[in-house]
Amino acid sequence: KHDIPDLEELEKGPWPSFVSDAKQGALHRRKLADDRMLIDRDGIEDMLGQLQVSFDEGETHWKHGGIVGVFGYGGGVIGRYSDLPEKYPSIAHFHTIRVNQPASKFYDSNFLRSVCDMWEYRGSGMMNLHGSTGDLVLLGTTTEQLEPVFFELTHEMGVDIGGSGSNLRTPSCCIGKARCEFACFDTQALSYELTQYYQDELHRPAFPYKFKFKFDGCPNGCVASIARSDMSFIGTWKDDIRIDQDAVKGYIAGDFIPNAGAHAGRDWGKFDIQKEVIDLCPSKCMKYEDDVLTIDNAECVRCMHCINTMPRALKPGTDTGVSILLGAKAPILDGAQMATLMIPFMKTEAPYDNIKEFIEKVWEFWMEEGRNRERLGELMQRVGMPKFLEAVELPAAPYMVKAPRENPYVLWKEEDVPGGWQRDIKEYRTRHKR
Amino acid sequence: KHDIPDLEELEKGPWPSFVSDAKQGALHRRKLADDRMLIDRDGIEDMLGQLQVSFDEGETHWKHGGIVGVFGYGGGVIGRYSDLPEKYPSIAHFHTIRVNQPASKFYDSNFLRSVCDMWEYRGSGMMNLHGSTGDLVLLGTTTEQLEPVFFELTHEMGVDIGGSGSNLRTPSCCIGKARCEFACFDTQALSYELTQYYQDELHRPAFPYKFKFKFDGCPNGCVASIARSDMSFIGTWKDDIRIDQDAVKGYIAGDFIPNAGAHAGRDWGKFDIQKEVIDLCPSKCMKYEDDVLTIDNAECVRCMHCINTMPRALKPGTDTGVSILLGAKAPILDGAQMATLMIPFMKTEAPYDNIKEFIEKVWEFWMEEGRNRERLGELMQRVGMPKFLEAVELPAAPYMVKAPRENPYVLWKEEDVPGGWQRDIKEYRTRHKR
Amino acid sequence: DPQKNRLTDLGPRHFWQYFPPVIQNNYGKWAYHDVLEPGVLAHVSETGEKVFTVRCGAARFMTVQHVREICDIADKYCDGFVRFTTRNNIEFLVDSEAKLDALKKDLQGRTFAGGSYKFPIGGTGAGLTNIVHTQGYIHCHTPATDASSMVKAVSDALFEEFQGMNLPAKVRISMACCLNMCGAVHCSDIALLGYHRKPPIIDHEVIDKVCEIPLAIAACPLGAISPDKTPEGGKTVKIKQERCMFCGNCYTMCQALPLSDKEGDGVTILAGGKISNRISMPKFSKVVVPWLPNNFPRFPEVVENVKKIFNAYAQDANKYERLGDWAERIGWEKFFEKTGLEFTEHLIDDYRLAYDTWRTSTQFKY
Amino acid sequence: DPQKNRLTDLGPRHFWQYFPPVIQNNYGKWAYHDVLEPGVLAHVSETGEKVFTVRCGAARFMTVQHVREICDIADKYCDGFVRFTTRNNIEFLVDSEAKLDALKKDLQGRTFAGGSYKFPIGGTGAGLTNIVHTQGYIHCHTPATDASSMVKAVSDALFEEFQGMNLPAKVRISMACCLNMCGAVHCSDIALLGYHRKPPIIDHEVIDKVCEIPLAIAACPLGAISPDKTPEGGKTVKIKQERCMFCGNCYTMCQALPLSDKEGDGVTILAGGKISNRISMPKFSKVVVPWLPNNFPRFPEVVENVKKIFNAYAQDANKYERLGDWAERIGWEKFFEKTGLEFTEHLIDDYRLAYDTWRTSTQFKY
Ligand code: SRM
Ligand code: SRM
Ligand code: SRM
Ligand code: SRM
Ligand code: SF4
Ligand code: SF4
Ligand code: SF4
Ligand code: SF4
Ligand code: SF4
Ligand code: SF4
Ligand code: SF4
Ligand code: SF4
Repeated sequence: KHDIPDLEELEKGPWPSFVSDAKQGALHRRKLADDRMLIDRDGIEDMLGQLQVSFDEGETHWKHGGIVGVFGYGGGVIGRYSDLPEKYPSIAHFHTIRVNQPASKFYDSNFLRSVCDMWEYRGSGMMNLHGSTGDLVLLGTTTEQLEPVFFELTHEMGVDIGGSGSNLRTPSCCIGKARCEFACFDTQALSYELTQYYQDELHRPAFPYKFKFKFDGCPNGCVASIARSDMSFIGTWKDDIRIDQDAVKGYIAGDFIPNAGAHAGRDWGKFDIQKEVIDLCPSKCMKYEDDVLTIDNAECVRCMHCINTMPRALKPGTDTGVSILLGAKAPILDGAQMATLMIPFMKTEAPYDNIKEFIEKVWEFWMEEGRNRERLGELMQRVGMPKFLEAVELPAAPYMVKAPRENPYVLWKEEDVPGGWQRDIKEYRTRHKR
Repeated sequence: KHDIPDLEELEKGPWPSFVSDAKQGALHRRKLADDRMLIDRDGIEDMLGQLQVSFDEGETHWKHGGIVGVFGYGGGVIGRYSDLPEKYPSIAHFHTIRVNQPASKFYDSNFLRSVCDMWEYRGSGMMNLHGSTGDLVLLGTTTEQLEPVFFELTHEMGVDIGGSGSNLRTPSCCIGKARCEFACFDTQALSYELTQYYQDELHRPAFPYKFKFKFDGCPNGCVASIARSDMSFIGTWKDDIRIDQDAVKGYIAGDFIPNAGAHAGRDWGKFDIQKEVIDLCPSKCMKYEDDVLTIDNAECVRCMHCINTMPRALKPGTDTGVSILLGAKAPILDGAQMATLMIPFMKTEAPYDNIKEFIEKVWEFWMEEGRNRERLGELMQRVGMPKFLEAVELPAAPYMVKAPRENPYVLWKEEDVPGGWQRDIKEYRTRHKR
Repeated sequence: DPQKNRLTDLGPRHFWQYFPPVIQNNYGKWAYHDVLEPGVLAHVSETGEKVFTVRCGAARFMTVQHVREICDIADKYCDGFVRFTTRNNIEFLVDSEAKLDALKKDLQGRTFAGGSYKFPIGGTGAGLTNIVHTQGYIHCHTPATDASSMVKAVSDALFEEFQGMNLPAKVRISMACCLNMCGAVHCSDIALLGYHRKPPIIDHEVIDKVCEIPLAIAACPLGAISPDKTPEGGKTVKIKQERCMFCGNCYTMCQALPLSDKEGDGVTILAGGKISNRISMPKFSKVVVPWLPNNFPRFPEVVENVKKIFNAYAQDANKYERLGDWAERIGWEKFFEKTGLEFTEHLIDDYRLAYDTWRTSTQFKY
Repeated sequence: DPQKNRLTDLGPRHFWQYFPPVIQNNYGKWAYHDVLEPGVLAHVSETGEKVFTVRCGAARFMTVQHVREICDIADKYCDGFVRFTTRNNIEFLVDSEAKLDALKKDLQGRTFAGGSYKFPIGGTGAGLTNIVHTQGYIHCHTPATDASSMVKAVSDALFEEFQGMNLPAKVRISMACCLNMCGAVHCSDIALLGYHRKPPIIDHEVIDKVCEIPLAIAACPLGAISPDKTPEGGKTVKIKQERCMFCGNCYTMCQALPLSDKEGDGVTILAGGKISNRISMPKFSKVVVPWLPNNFPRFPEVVENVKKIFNAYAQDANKYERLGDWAERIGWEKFFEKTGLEFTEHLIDDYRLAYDTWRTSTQFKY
């Protein structure tokens, strides 16, 4: 419909072209019977057209979001309107709906097809698999279609929409035990349980700002929870790394390729356990002597390097659980934060009462003390870690910090100091003449 | 004169007891002829007495300093009055005088004796060798004695008083070339020259706050300039570390003790060049192969470790000069700062015009922009390094930082951006409907 | 009536139903894995069972047509199951090598009309994987650049790296179109970030109607915004432009303060971040290229600079060494030397925690 | 008349006149040195000449009597020359081994009436050297503890270490009696720091007369001070006590705001700092003991805690490893375990750059 030279340029090259896909979608919609669509036929074409104009002008053409949604929910829909509605009428309304993905994003084709059918009928036919938070994102529909889409999602597909706004966001987890030998807890199970248990927090904003949970099965961090969740759950263990000495010898002999063959593209030379594992161990707690690999587990910081490098020989311990870290967020306002280690180890057994109790303590403090649009991490910075620990009833411990404070500006409290703070200048002057 | 049980306790133990010394001084003064002293005989006794009271009460008994000094100077004297003058009348006035020490604190007995004689006559007979900044500190005299002391210092001893207040403080340097093989420049010569050249800045406050120069002959930092000088000069070199391969072999053979025998008290085993030198090199740029030690000097960060460990075999290069670092200070107000590397290398040749030019650029900016009581380092933090660099006309370079910024909050200037910042909302709205 | 029999708070579908049988049977029992070739993983269970995974690149923007094609493939080879990774790749899982070969061949053959692959296999091991990104001009109101197009351009340029495992370690490239950083790209080996460089324009006429002015004022981290009056006496704000750092937070709070501008907007490149705790602790990416123009659709300057970083790293780093660990080992002086990037004052921190980045040592490399 | 013929701006005496001949002759020509035994150095010049240095501990507080004794020794053995180190030790230099032996013997024999050594030899190499310190109750108006007495107590307790070189590397202990930190102790292996814990008392009666109130208000880094009126209507200030961090900066500016208090004042111990650029970059000391009482004159709690740190380090560190490098290698968790010090919330930073100290990783030791 529109002239899109720059976009067509993007059809070239080997990487899957979203433009080609869009064009195939547009073509399909052109051919589609009228009764198979409830919104404009040429939404994709208008989207492409507006995109080309954005390239030409170097500026977006979406208006500042409007507040739309489904009844009784405070999130899950992002309102969006074009600022060139006359030129691109089919995308004048172009709201997105965030569908709560199944944990670690396994699907069957039935489900996906029913989403496709519904979305072809009631939406633009465009989507994101997936959004950055993890939702299955349906891109572009009109305000009238929001309720019907929600109805079909819940009634026919049995799935709810996800988070947006000042509430719990859609939790997300790594593939974990489903297909990974490193997983230290059931990431899917915990993610699912907390998502269900906190449905109210997810849909009905009562928080100062957004709040994100993410679940990584081990310190490799495949769902990047440490960088982008207010509360990051990362699998870990307490006991010793399990060692299969024969397999260690297997690696040394060259029977197994190190790091499961992840470096197969280049000749890095023969595997050298000293150089490739022992010397790279951050706590230098490994030794290979007399054909035996030993680990001083008290010194190990569970970085995963040795395990990643020799997955057939080494495995995390069996006394497993999670570390809980708090406060990651993107740069707005005061700069990005990574999550900070608050609980070194917690058991993960359904129904996870220990975890829920901690979550609620944190929320309670945040809801009480947090300012409008203040993320948990920012609140922690504002009140200071010592005060925060007191509020969530955690004992201070050295693993919470990289190092103790360098400045001596300790904020002693009045009750810490014998005699308190109320002093009498007269009494002081009896001892000290002016 | 006074009962000082706690102080007498401090006469015990092997470490030189200042109490014993004070008592010997007190005894001497008791015996001294009246015409040998112009201030009270029992000043030392009163000082000890007041100190005992301070112990008893857990509080100092010196009043907040008063403004006293010598005519025409804004510093060099710290006023001090007891807050128990009735009880300890001899120390009712107890001002200190900071005498500018000779560079790296070599003396002859003539000079020291004349100081002693003068100070016995006109002062308490107590002093500090030396104060933290480096001055020879004369502890305790009356206001009337200040001018006569100054007269004798200048006329008879040929020495001036040092700094205090918002001015240049007494510069100070390491022993350097006088007795150290590592010195990369003449620390005494530069210290002396700048002290003389900036006498006006030292004596007549025109600065926002104090300013300190210190001179370390090499990165070992024996005068701790990096921690405590607004402008820290540290010797360094540009060319290659000089290697005497025979001496290297001597160390390996055990002919020479590593680190000049600094670890002689304990058996650390045979010297292992790999473990003790090469592996500890922070940039891992050394190799010992085929009986030859090689250094990849382009990678060397001149940390001094290898040179310290094998002083007979390794020496700094011969193209020497100074690195200049700025902004160290104690914690008040916003926390302590170490000095930051600003000039990686500058030649040090008398009359040091290059250095003076840089100093004056820095002072100019500080005097213009610095707030009252704002140290240079604090000013640098407040305006930000990029602005500061512009002001002192230094090009930005990666060696000024440990790493580039993590936040993307670059403060672009209007002239950096094509089209400038003045835009028209009407024009914008022609492209973007509200 | 969509409000009838309203169902709410269902949450997501339960995951178990979407696990193929081989996953259900071996849940929590995996013993080890092998990367058979780029894009192909074999996981072996304690039970002896194996699952083979083929990972395919994808534009996460998809039409229903494309998703249906994915479903077809899943039906044909994978009993109808398919999954998506945390970086928007598609994973097809099969339980035998025979199925694997057929599947691979099929995937390799599928291309879009324009010629690009529909399902390029790769993204595993010590290679480059899918570039995660955000909405850009396709759906958002605050972008300073476009996302999908830049990602396509960079992915094309580094396509071989997606299909290879020739690097010292994983390289994660991420892209976000404004400082809100919806991808949380701040811990990526290479991060591409849309950035404004002009302070907001103030829409004085409507600001008092469409915004809560106190919220807009409070939104500015640098206190650059203050209340003002229009000549007509209406409420508005003024902005100390020289204090603005173009973060856009005021625009998020108030639509009458748009920032975007053709000449002002562009791209910042950050490098050296990581997420994993492997060997070194997670770290933030650092700004290494302060600004590049939005040269649509292929962003040649961005591509060129990414390649410079990428190539210097690939050549110089040690095995297992992530980009940031490499930069720290050689020193940032050498990073700029080896990548050929220019160091400018813009790369020196002057924000809140800036002091901690200053070099308080004489240790440096000429 | 002291004002007559006024001489000003003389600066210090020139250093050259105080160099003994062997130093003048070999200035800049030193080739290498050896630590012959604790406290004794031999420097060898390219010219073949040697200088022997005997380093002696000293209380930097000295009476003229003691200084005269130093002069006597200098005259007897050293042609009248003597020097002082940057850490207040005394150095006697001689140019032959014969003189060296006589000098050493003489020095070792001299004691004060109370029994302590006048000139203990030591302070070199991998040992403990003189504890630099500040005025304390002897001369200053702001101390939160005394300096000379604490230094004497700690030096007595660690005297063997001063006379030995049994440590992995140098250990520098420094002492400052208030946060002004006149010793710049913030980069010491072990730092002892006087610290107040009660907010200032306000001397309402005189404050307006003796202070410039706006300067006092501006002095507070935390903005805890604000203007107020006395019941009589006079100008004064009020202090938000719970915001005060006891830095004393207001007292420096205004004498009507004293902080010192017997129960409030005490000692903080910091550890792990360093100055030299050797191996690792210079670093700040960290607070490891938040507060100990001022138990005059021997500060047993301070001595005990210093010993704990000292001994754990001496036993556990590698050769050449400074205290802070050791703590970082073993991890601060282990530092507290091995020293037996207690970790409390007071040790967690909550000041300006606090975030940079938080542990953003799962790497830790149980
Ligand atoms: C759709 C999505 C981007 C995408 O293309 O995938 C998205 C889109 C928006 N984000 Fe986001 N965020 C999305 C994931 C994220 C993430 C990543 C994550 O959750 O893992 C982050 C970084 C992590 C974090 O939470 O800090 C993120 C950090 C932000 C921020 C900055 C928040 C902060 O505290 O720094 C904003 C600004 C705001 O909240 O006002 C924001 C705001 C927005 C808004 C609502 C724009 C705005 O200014 O109000 C965007 C709507 C775009 C649109 O029209 O669709 N978005 N946003 C992602 C959600 C999809 C999904 O549900 O799966
Ligand atoms: C005498 C001396 C301590 C000593 O016992 O040796 C000393 C004594 C005082 N210092 Fe200092 N400072 C002394 C070296 C230092 C040093 C060390 C140095 O120069 O290497 C520092 C740390 C480095 C620095 O400059 O930051 C130092 C940092 C301070 C500060 C904090 C400055 C800051 O910016 O953080 C103050 C407070 C002030 O300036 O108001 C201060 C203030 C003071 C005052 C004037 C007290 C006051 O609050 O006004 C002290 C007078 C004590 C007295 O009655 O004698 N003194 N002061 C040192 C000077 C002797 C000399 O000239 O040789
Ligand atoms: C499928 C996926 C999880 C999921 O739930 O979807 C996954 C799967 C695996 N990851 Fe991962 N990782 C996945 C995202 C991540 C991420 C997150 C990200 O990039 O956004 C990280 C953190 C990256 C970072 O540090 O910046 C991540 C850091 C790792 C590491 C640590 C690598 C390192 O050198 O630091 C390992 C260990 C290894 O590679 O040996 C690992 C190892 C693995 C293993 C080998 C685990 C296993 O035994 O099965 C899996 C196959 C690896 C492969 O691709 O060669 N996975 N992995 C994700 C695939 C993304 C993709 O499509 O490319
Ligand atoms: C005499 C003195 C300089 C002066 O101008 O007075 C001096 C003299 C020497 N220092 Fe130093 N240093 C002196 C204070 C310092 C300081 C400053 C301080 O402690 O306040 C430092 C920085 C300490 C720090 O990092 O915290 C210092 C860090 C070094 C180092 C680096 C040690 C390290 O392991 O980090 C060396 C190299 C070495 O020891 O091999 C060194 C080496 C030396 C050598 C070997 C240089 C030489 O070739 O002559 C000298 C004899 C060393 C010895 O004592 O065994 N000097 N040296 C100072 C003696 C102080 C004292 O009385 O104890
Ligand atoms: S985070 Fe750990 S458990 Fe989860 S997929 Fe990655 S490697 Fe496996
Ligand atoms: S997990 Fe990491 S820290 Fe622990 S032994 Fe292995 S490599 Fe070392
Ligand atoms: S700083 Fe360097 S040159 Fe100066 S005395 Fe110390 S080791 Fe020698
Ligand atoms: S001076 Fe330091 S960095 Fe340079 S070679 Fe020697 S040990 Fe290595
Ligand atoms: S990064 Fe910014 S522009 Fe991009 S989707 Fe997120 S909020 Fe919108
Ligand atoms: S863009 Fe950011 S810094 Fe600029 S005025 Fe708006 S909120 Fe303030
Ligand atoms: S540290 Fe404080 S109390 Fe001690 S001398 Fe310096 S200013 Fe005075
Ligand atoms: S002691 Fe420091 S923090 Fe407390 S009121 Fe005074 S200046 Fe403020």
